Amino acid sequence: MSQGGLLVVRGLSVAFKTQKGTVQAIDGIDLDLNENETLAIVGESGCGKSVLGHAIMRLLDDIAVVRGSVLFRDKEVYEMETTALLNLRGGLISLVPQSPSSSFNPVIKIGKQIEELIEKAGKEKGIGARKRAVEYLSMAGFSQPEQIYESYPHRLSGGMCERALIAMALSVEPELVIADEPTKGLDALSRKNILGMLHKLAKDASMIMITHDLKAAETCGRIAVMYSGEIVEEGPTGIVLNNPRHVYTKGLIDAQPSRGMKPIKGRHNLFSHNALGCRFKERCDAASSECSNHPLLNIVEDCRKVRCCHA
Amino acid sequence: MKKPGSRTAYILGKLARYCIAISLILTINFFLPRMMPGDPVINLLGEDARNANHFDKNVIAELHKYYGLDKPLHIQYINYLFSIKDNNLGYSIHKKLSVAELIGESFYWTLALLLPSTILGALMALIFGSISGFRQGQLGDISLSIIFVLIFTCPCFLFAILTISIFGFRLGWFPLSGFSSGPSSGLNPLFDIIWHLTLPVIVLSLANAAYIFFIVRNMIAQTMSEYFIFVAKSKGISERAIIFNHVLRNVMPPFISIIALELGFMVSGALIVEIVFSLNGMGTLIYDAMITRDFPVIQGVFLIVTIFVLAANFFADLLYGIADPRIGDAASSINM
Amino acid sequence: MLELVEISKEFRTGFLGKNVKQAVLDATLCVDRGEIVGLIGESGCGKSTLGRIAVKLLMPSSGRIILDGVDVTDMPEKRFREFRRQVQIIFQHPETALDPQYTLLESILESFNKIGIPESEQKDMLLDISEEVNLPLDIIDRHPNQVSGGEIQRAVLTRVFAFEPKYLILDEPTSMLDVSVQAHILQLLKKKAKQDNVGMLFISHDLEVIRAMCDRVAVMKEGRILEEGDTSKMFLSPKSGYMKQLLVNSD
Amino acid sequence: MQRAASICEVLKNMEIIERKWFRSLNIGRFTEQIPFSPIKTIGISILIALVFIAIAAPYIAPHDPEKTGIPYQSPSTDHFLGTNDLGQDIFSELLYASRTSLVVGFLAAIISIVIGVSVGLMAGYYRGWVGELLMGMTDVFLLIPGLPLMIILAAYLSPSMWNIIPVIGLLWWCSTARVVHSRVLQVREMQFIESTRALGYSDSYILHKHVLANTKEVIYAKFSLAVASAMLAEASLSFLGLGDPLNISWGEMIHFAFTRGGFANDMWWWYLPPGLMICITVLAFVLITMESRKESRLVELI
Repeated sequence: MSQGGLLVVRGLSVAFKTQKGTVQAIDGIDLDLNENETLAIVGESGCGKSVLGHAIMRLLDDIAVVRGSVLFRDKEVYEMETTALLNLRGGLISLVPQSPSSSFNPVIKIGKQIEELIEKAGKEKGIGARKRAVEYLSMAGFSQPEQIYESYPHRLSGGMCERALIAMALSVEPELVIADEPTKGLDALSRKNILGMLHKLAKDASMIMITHDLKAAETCGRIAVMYSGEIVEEGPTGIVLNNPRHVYTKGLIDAQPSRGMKPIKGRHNLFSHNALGCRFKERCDAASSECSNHPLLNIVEDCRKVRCCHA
Repeated sequence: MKKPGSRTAYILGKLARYCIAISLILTINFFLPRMMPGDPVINLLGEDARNANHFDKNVIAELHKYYGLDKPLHIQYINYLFSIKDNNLGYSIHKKLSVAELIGESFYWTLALLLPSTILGALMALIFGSISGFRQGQLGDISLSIIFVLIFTCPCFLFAILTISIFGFRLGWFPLSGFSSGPSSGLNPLFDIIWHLTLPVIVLSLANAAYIFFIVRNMIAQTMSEYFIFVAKSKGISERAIIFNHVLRNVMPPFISIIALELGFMVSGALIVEIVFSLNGMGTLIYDAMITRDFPVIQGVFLIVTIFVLAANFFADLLYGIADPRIGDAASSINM
Repeated sequence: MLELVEISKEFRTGFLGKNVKQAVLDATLCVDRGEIVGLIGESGCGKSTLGRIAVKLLMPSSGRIILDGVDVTDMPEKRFREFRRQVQIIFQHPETALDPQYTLLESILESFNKIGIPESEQKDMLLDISEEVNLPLDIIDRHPNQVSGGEIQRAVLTRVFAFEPKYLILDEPTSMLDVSVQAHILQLLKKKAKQDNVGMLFISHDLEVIRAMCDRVAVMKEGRILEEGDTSKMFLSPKSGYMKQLLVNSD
Repeated sequence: MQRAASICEVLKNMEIIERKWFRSLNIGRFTEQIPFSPIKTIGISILIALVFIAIAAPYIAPHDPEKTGIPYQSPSTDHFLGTNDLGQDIFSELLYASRTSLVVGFLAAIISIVIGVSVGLMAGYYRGWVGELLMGMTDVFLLIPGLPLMIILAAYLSPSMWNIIPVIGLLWWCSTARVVHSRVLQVREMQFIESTRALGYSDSYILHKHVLANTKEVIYAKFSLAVASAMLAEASLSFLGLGDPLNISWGEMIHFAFTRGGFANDMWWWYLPPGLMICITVLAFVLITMESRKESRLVELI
């Protein structure tokens, strides 16, 4: 059965076995992404948002136990042959990795690393690949792309590495970009530049932006809020942020400095991922006896889903 | 953009260290016979001098004069430096030959042992270390690690003695000693030498591979856990390409300099292996000299060996400076 | 009043200090008790260097540090130690903020011992402060790598509050934390400033945090302080072009 | 209501604190660290056994190792490992030799560690020209091949254990200094060093309590490896005939076996047991380090 979407995730769960016991990093995620759609996945550290991004590309270690299905263009990612998988990664799906300064191999020139990806994806060869790499570097806002092409990663600042990474990820014209915390650790000035540039370069592709920054999430069309390995609220960004239905989403919005820095009570820990019932109930003021049943991600309005029995 | 540092500064800094090291060695070599307990003449000429002269005071005084020991120390030092420059390392009364000649003969034999063992040892360490590093925790890694730990714990000379007694004595596959069976045996001389060198080279290269094996294994494992390897995976690059283009490329520069640093150990090992296998290299030379207290020879060998090791290290540093782009840049970034 | 008067700082690196890097140039700034002063600028503008100079972790190349009317700039370290209690600093990265060898409790006790609080009173003091900073006591015997960043920053606050500092330098204390945790800690700091009359220098690149926290703001670029003024004024009608640019970009 | 609940919780937690309180003030913390892995336990057991043999040698040894008798005997019930060229009992000699080998190994390692750690700490903590100078010196020493230098020093000095120990110790510190230095540089970058200084603690306190504490794992591991290396170096020197003739070590036993016909006559019971003892001892020290040096840190260690 064809669902039509670019990416269809059904019941995706990832568990890590640690010495202290199993941690359910993500649990039963359902996600749909259409072509040319941008989706922000928002959540705080430890909610499993990065794991989700890696799980979509089948990039998790052997210690992770993955269940569920990821369909990319109706093909099951977890049943692919090695060659098909290698074509998928860095061909159809590109990852903009998390920490810019340690993402490049320190002994290889930036340009060569971009070229490596372009040649691997079969877009161009030789001189053509070089041209393309330089072209994308200049599109990423470098005024002297040739110079960046020839430099080694340690000579670039964090923000410059981030831009080079984005240029690299998009140089193969992927159908889906997964940007993992593209604004982490950047100051206000660069943040806006980076986001603008990312959207500009990815205008022909779909994008999943994983972030903890609601400001960055605002630039995406749709938003999914994650808590303890689950999606707790999903919908069009404007509507969700203006009228949040889940208590946690509300809390996140109100905790922003511009909205009065109201803290959410209690604290989150990794092992509440395994808790029974609503995982947020300990921290929720509206919690009642109903909340000891695990709530489902219900559709509340058109194209909006909330995982809360009070919503 | 951070400023690129200068590679020349790096090389000059290194060069300064080598100059200091060489002058240190020369100084040690100069002062030891003069400062150590005992008559400096004896220390300079070896115990044979004492026997030959029967403690004749006049002769000793003459020798003092002949060797310039009555002059002030700094003049002696300058004379000493000039004599080194002229390739004059002293005279062995015991062997009735100049030390430079003695060393000149044996140096090539030591090289004949050292070079193949270094290359072989480095290759073994690189190959097995990589296998072990990539498959960390798996059966292959564990068995390789156990084998190399055992070799590591075994002193070089014992390892040599054991191989000789098993493969030479009991099985008789290889000759017991020497570099060749002599011209009369009718064997092809090159083949003969190779046949004689097989055991010593295997012993030496294994012993040294054991040192480097663990370093390589862990460099590989560490590089594999770096974030940029994960990024490379996310780019969809095949495992083979990741190993060769990313991991090994990062491991090579430190590997080169480790090989060079290990050369000091290699030389020590070679000296000992030579003694056990009775090969006429510098090891046997120094061993014989030690037994007969032939100090000039000991000193000469020490000087030559050290300079050889220093030269090799300098070469490796140059290579490293070319291979690793980060060289020289470290100092220019300030932590704000 | 903690005054930094015409502070300059240059770093010399390379052979014989050939490469000179001017980190701070003629920066003048003062923090009064009970007020929170913000210091904004992009990364590498020298704001962290200025913060470190204020607690004399770095010596300024020129300029004076005046603490409640006493010039402490050239005061020898031994005599300065009594002033150390009065000015404290909190850093950005929680993961290295505490010694990984010791538990949170041990690190906190280290500061108690420094002040010379007798052992019999340490427990009460710990209970007091940990309630104030909302540090959960059940994690206090863990090592820093076993707790979250927010919890470490709370432990750091406990450590620092024990000194009853008059001035506090905050070097991006929450930029590595999640929003909800950040909100907790910022509220806490704000309350502390007003309640105990602590003067704070809040260094950050996040305009919103500065806007929400500070009474006064200074903008720094390439080692110079470009502009300084009341928060509301600065955010509504900035004079310097740089501040305008920052404001436009932050929306 | 909420106030009461919080007090309740505080009381519950008091107990935990009280317990930890004791621990933090006692040295008990040391023992509660990571339990020993099996590999480490094997290493430590071997070591304890060896130390026991060394101490109790006079009581276990069946013969006086100095007493001469019929030379070149094969192993028998009276002489487990036969006799040497002077008719001395090899088994007893083997037991006594453990003393020399262990003492030389330990003392030389202590010397090298003390020098190496001080140089490394100093160079790492006081950067600038002090550090440059110290590390430059270390690099210079690291370049000089160890064994030839040891040979030449030992050749001039009279062959005595007390000369060999400082010679080995003085030549082994450079790699320790290197490792400690790089670790200290790492620790220095961490912010808690600065915050401790901001609390008003002096440099010497920070060096001792924080920098050293964060370097100790590396130092332990390096010490263990240094003992192993020192023993191997001693064995090599002794094998070359530079050992102490009054205090026979394992290396020296092999030397005598090699020079006095043990090897030529294929008397494996003469040269093999001391060799095995060296292997086992070195192995014990290597096994001890196996765990405490974490995987990522191995690179710097060997």
